[in-house]
Amino acid sequence: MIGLSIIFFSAIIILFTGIQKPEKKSKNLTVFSLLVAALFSLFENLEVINTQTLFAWVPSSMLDFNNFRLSMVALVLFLSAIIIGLMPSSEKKGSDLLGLTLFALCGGIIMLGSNHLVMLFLGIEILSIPLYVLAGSDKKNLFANEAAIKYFLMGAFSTAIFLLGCAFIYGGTGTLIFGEMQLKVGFAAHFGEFPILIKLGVILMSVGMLFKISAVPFHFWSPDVYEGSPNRVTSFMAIIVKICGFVAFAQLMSNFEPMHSWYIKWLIPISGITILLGNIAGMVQKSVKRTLAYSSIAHAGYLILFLLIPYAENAQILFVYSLSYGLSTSVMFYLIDKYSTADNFDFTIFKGIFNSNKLDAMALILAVLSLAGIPATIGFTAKYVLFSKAFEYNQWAVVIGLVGSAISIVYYFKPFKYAFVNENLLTNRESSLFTNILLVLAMLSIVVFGLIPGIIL
Amino acid sequence: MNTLSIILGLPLLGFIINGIFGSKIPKSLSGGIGTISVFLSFIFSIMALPMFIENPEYTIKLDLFTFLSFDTFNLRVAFTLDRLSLWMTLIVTGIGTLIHVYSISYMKEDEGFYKFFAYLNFFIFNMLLLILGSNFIMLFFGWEGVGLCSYLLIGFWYKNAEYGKAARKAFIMNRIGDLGLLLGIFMIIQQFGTLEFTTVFEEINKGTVSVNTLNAIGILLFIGAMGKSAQIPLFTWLPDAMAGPTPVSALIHAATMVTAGIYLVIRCSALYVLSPIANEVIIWTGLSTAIVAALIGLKQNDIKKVLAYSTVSQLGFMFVALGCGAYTTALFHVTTHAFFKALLFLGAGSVIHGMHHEQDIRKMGGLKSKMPITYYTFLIGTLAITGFPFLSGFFSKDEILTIAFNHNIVVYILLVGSALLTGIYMFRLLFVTFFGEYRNQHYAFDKVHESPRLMTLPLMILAVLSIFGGLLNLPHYLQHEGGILQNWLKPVIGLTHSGQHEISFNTEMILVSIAVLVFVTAFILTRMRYISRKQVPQEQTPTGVLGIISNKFYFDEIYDLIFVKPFETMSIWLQQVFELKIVSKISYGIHDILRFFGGLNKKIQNGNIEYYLMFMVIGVLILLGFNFFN
Amino acid sequence: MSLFQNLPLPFLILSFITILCALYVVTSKNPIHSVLALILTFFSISAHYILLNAQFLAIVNLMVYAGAIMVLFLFVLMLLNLDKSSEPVKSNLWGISAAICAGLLLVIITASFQKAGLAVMKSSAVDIGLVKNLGRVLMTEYLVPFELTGILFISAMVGAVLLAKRDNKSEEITS
Amino acid sequence: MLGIFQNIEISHYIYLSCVLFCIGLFGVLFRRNAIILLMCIELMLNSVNLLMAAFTEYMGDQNANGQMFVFFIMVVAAAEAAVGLAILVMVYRNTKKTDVSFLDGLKD
Repeated sequence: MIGLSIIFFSAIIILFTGIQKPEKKSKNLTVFSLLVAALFSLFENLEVINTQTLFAWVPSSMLDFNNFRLSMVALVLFLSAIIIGLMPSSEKKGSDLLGLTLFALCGGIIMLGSNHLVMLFLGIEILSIPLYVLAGSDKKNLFANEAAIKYFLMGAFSTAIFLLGCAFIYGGTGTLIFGEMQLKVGFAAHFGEFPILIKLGVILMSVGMLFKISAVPFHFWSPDVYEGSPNRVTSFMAIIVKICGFVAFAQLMSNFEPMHSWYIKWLIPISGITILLGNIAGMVQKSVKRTLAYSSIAHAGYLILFLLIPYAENAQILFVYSLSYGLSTSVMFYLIDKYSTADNFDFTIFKGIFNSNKLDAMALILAVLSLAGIPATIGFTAKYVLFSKAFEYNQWAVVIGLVGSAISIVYYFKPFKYAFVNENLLTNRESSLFTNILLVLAMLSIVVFGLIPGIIL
Repeated sequence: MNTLSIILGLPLLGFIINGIFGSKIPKSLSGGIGTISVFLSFIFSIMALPMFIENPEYTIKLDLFTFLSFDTFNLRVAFTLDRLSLWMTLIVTGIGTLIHVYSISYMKEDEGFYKFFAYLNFFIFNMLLLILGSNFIMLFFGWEGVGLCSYLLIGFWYKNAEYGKAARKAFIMNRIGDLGLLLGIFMIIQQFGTLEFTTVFEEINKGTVSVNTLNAIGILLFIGAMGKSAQIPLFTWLPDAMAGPTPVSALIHAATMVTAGIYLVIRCSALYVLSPIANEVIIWTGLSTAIVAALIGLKQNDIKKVLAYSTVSQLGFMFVALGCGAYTTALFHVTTHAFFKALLFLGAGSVIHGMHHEQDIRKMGGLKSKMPITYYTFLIGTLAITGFPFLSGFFSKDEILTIAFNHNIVVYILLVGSALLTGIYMFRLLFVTFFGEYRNQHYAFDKVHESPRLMTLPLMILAVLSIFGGLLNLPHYLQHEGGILQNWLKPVIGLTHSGQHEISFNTEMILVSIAVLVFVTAFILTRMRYISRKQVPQEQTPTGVLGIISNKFYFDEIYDLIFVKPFETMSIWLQQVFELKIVSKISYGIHDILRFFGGLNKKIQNGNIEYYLMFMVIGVLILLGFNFFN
Repeated sequence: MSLFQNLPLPFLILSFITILCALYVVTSKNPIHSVLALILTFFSISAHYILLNAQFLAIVNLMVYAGAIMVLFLFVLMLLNLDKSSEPVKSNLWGISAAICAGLLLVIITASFQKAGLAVMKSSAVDIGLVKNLGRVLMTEYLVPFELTGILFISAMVGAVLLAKRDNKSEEITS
Repeated sequence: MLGIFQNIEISHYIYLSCVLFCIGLFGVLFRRNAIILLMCIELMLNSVNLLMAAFTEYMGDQNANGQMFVFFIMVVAAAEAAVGLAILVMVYRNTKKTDVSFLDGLKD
């Protein structure tokens, strides 16, 4: 809650002080406020500071930041700080874009803390609407325009489907509050058959949420939109939207846990197809950004495996997985942004990176290894704990996950083909010290949590 | 702040500082940081000493965090400092400091100076990890880390392909041993469900585990020790490993790394006491190593190789003592050996430095006058190793011989023979190098110089230690309440061999006399040959038995024939037939199938939003239809 | 048809108008006509709200949707000067498949309800939809989302301005 | 309300809403003009609103949760429409077209 307030007020300040001015200065302020907010959320989580009296007016049926949610909030804020900190500030654009990013982040936090369908819906929209704008913020670029309109139309469409689901759930349970909903569903479970309204509602709401995390067959927007949007926005979409979306989805589904055996029957196929399609389609891509888009689709598939595990048991694993995915992906997008040119997103952009910039080369290697889930990186830790836990509930889903991981290595290791070529790479910019510190921080986290998983498990 | 974390952390800190900033700071600073971090570590270990003296059961524990946990099985990153590990820590950090000081001068001209110190510090850190870890997994980490560091340091001058090969050989030989260790650890997990030293040994002491299991575990662990401590058949890497800079040889291959195997066996003494077959295996392996290595040492002409084979042989001695259950004696010999072998290696380094990187003793001679300090310290080292009465080596070796005599007369006779050989090759080395005439045409005698103060100072300190090291554990005919070390280790090693007390004073005196006699014989024999007759080792390779010896018993060639060649043939076959014809066909086939599906996806992902919306609706329909028809 | 038995005529007529207008929205060639038809649809939906005792909602629906949003649509249509010629006609196959998809969705949802049937509870309260009650709920229970809509609006406002504003500098369009 | 309306069952409103929703969905699939697409989405949202209001009435929910939800849907729809139309105007400026199938530069 305090993180949300800090982000909202800093967004307002950045918006009004920096409008139409170059965003260089606002960027530092943004990263700073994100880190402060992350710290405060952490403190709130550890009960160093007590905010209960401050936010007593917020009914817990609306927004309830319990321990797990607070740690997710801190994680999301921290990842946003890395994403924004790593990306260069634009010379031309005003700082209103940063303000919008922070507003979107507010939406993400609301999603994480929501305890009410209205709140969840508002969170989704507050997250999405600024993102529609941000996707098209490069106004004179036709690809950005196309990305914006695709994202907007499909997003609005999925929202409509989600809302129909909400209406059915409201009709079926008579409430919009998560806890009460669970009671009603549990009550219905005693009579054997679940009301058709609830079943339809769950399916339709899932469609809306699966769209947000880009699971097959609602993934079509993501490769196109990821490719067309500016890099910073893509990075934000791939990480924050996916994490917030999935956590909100998991919290939503936890209300229907009595129907667990029913809904995993259709979620497992979705997860399997998502993993396979993401990885296989990723294999044939030429553009790095598109490959990462498919990689993030595959990761959505892995995420859905969390729903196999009862909600009470998967919180910690979900945190580790989000951390792993967020760190590695943000480093990858940073490198793509640094080395790609406006018309070249091929894997060849990494040609000779090892020769010209050792730090970036190390970051590339670590991020790729972590995404592929190679041991001694956090990616391995995350996948290991996820698969081993999910294996207790469904073996075949995990087997598909493993097959998918094996396929993914084909495209994750593509940069290596070029990285060690003895050739000097021309970068379009130098990284600042601050950026490099953030990068090293991310790299250290990838390695340390991979080598010593005991810290976070 | 826990003392233990400081002892462990300082070398790591040194490694990190040198590793990251080493290239940017001056050499003197990076050398200083490397040395001081180890030295402070040494000081802190000494400061811990009084508490250990006061209370025999005193231990310092450091429990950091859980590394991994499965149901009931926890792997903790935890360290314990007890009397045994403190003793080892003192040796490692103490000798380590001296070698660091020496290296500052020795490596002065090298461009990888900071890298060298970073590796050295990392090596010390790993060695401490090995010694201080409170469970097998921490020991294993240290074990592997030490192996890695030795690989890096042996191949330090990696531009020379031969050196690189030596480094690889060391690494591979060690890996073979590690496999045994790992299997042993797995067996321990399977048997005891934990890897904590204390718990495992308590279980063993309860006597619930069968002797066969203990024997199996003991032998597997010993295979690990064989790799690290260079015992037959895994010993050929150590002489080759002399490719590294000389301080590395002194640190790794004399004073610390090779003692890891000894440490492992001492640490597991509770297990070995109860496994007789494993003990026999250890004795005979150690014995054969002691003799074979000593024989090979006779015919080597490279100053460092002679010392290397001497190390292998001395390690054989230690294992004989371990096999007989005399853990204290083995540790005593480890200690004295660390002193005089470090001294000898550093002395050899000093000679090499003075001769401008000449290692062949046939091209030396008469260096006595030019390098007095090196000569005298080297002399002390030689006397110590050959068993000159009342120097450190005399006591420790004599103790081993006594124990062997008590155990089995055959073992004793063979060991005495080996001790005689030790005397011969060591005096040969001394005489050929420092006496006689100078024999190198390419490097003028006048240019030969004594090494700088930073190098001779460690030599002198080590010489003093080599002389008085014996005081650490005087035999009981000189000190009735038992040696210092023996009393020191009593709380750690419950069951110590009490062999010395079973034989009479007279027998013991006879044994001592035999030892002295051996020394005198070796001295006279060698002196007659190399000083009186002024013989110089031959240029051409000898034939017959001597040829076999000077060719190191063809160990390398036999390994080549038995292991390397068949594997090469097999791998060529695998590469050309299995890989190209079968595996790659299959994998390319799978790849092509996957690419085909990827291509199909391209048709769907055609960029047209209408199609996307349609597919989404179809997806919703399928989901709802699933619900409707179920 | 049993579905329509016992149904009051006003409801039937109202529903008929609603569906007809909605169909005209999606089939009309002229966007202006679509907008006008949509406004009519909203009016009829407002009438339904009154039947459902949601009087305040009916008014708000007219004001927000018919009054504000649809005017915005009309405004944009006129700004961009779009007429019927602007949209290429789709192939029949596409239309049929779209109809099949939408029809199937309708069939599946309604069929599920047919299969299950619904327990109906009739409301006895008549003042739920009055502004007094709604205001109380909005200012107590729904205070947080009510305030958070502020974030939504400010970001939508900034975003809309950002995108629709014409830049002074004439830049090249890149693709 | 009037007595004759007592005969209307909740299922009728569900059917009506579903029909409206599907008409909107059909429009989304069928039309290519982005503005019409947006209007169809508004129609879908309105059908949800109607359903929400109907549920509120038939459950006698004193807190009027459904009607509250309708308010927020309206709020969001307004914001969405504003942003969507802004995007459309931007795209139209660059391409002089509002046809969605025309934009297919981004693909595999």
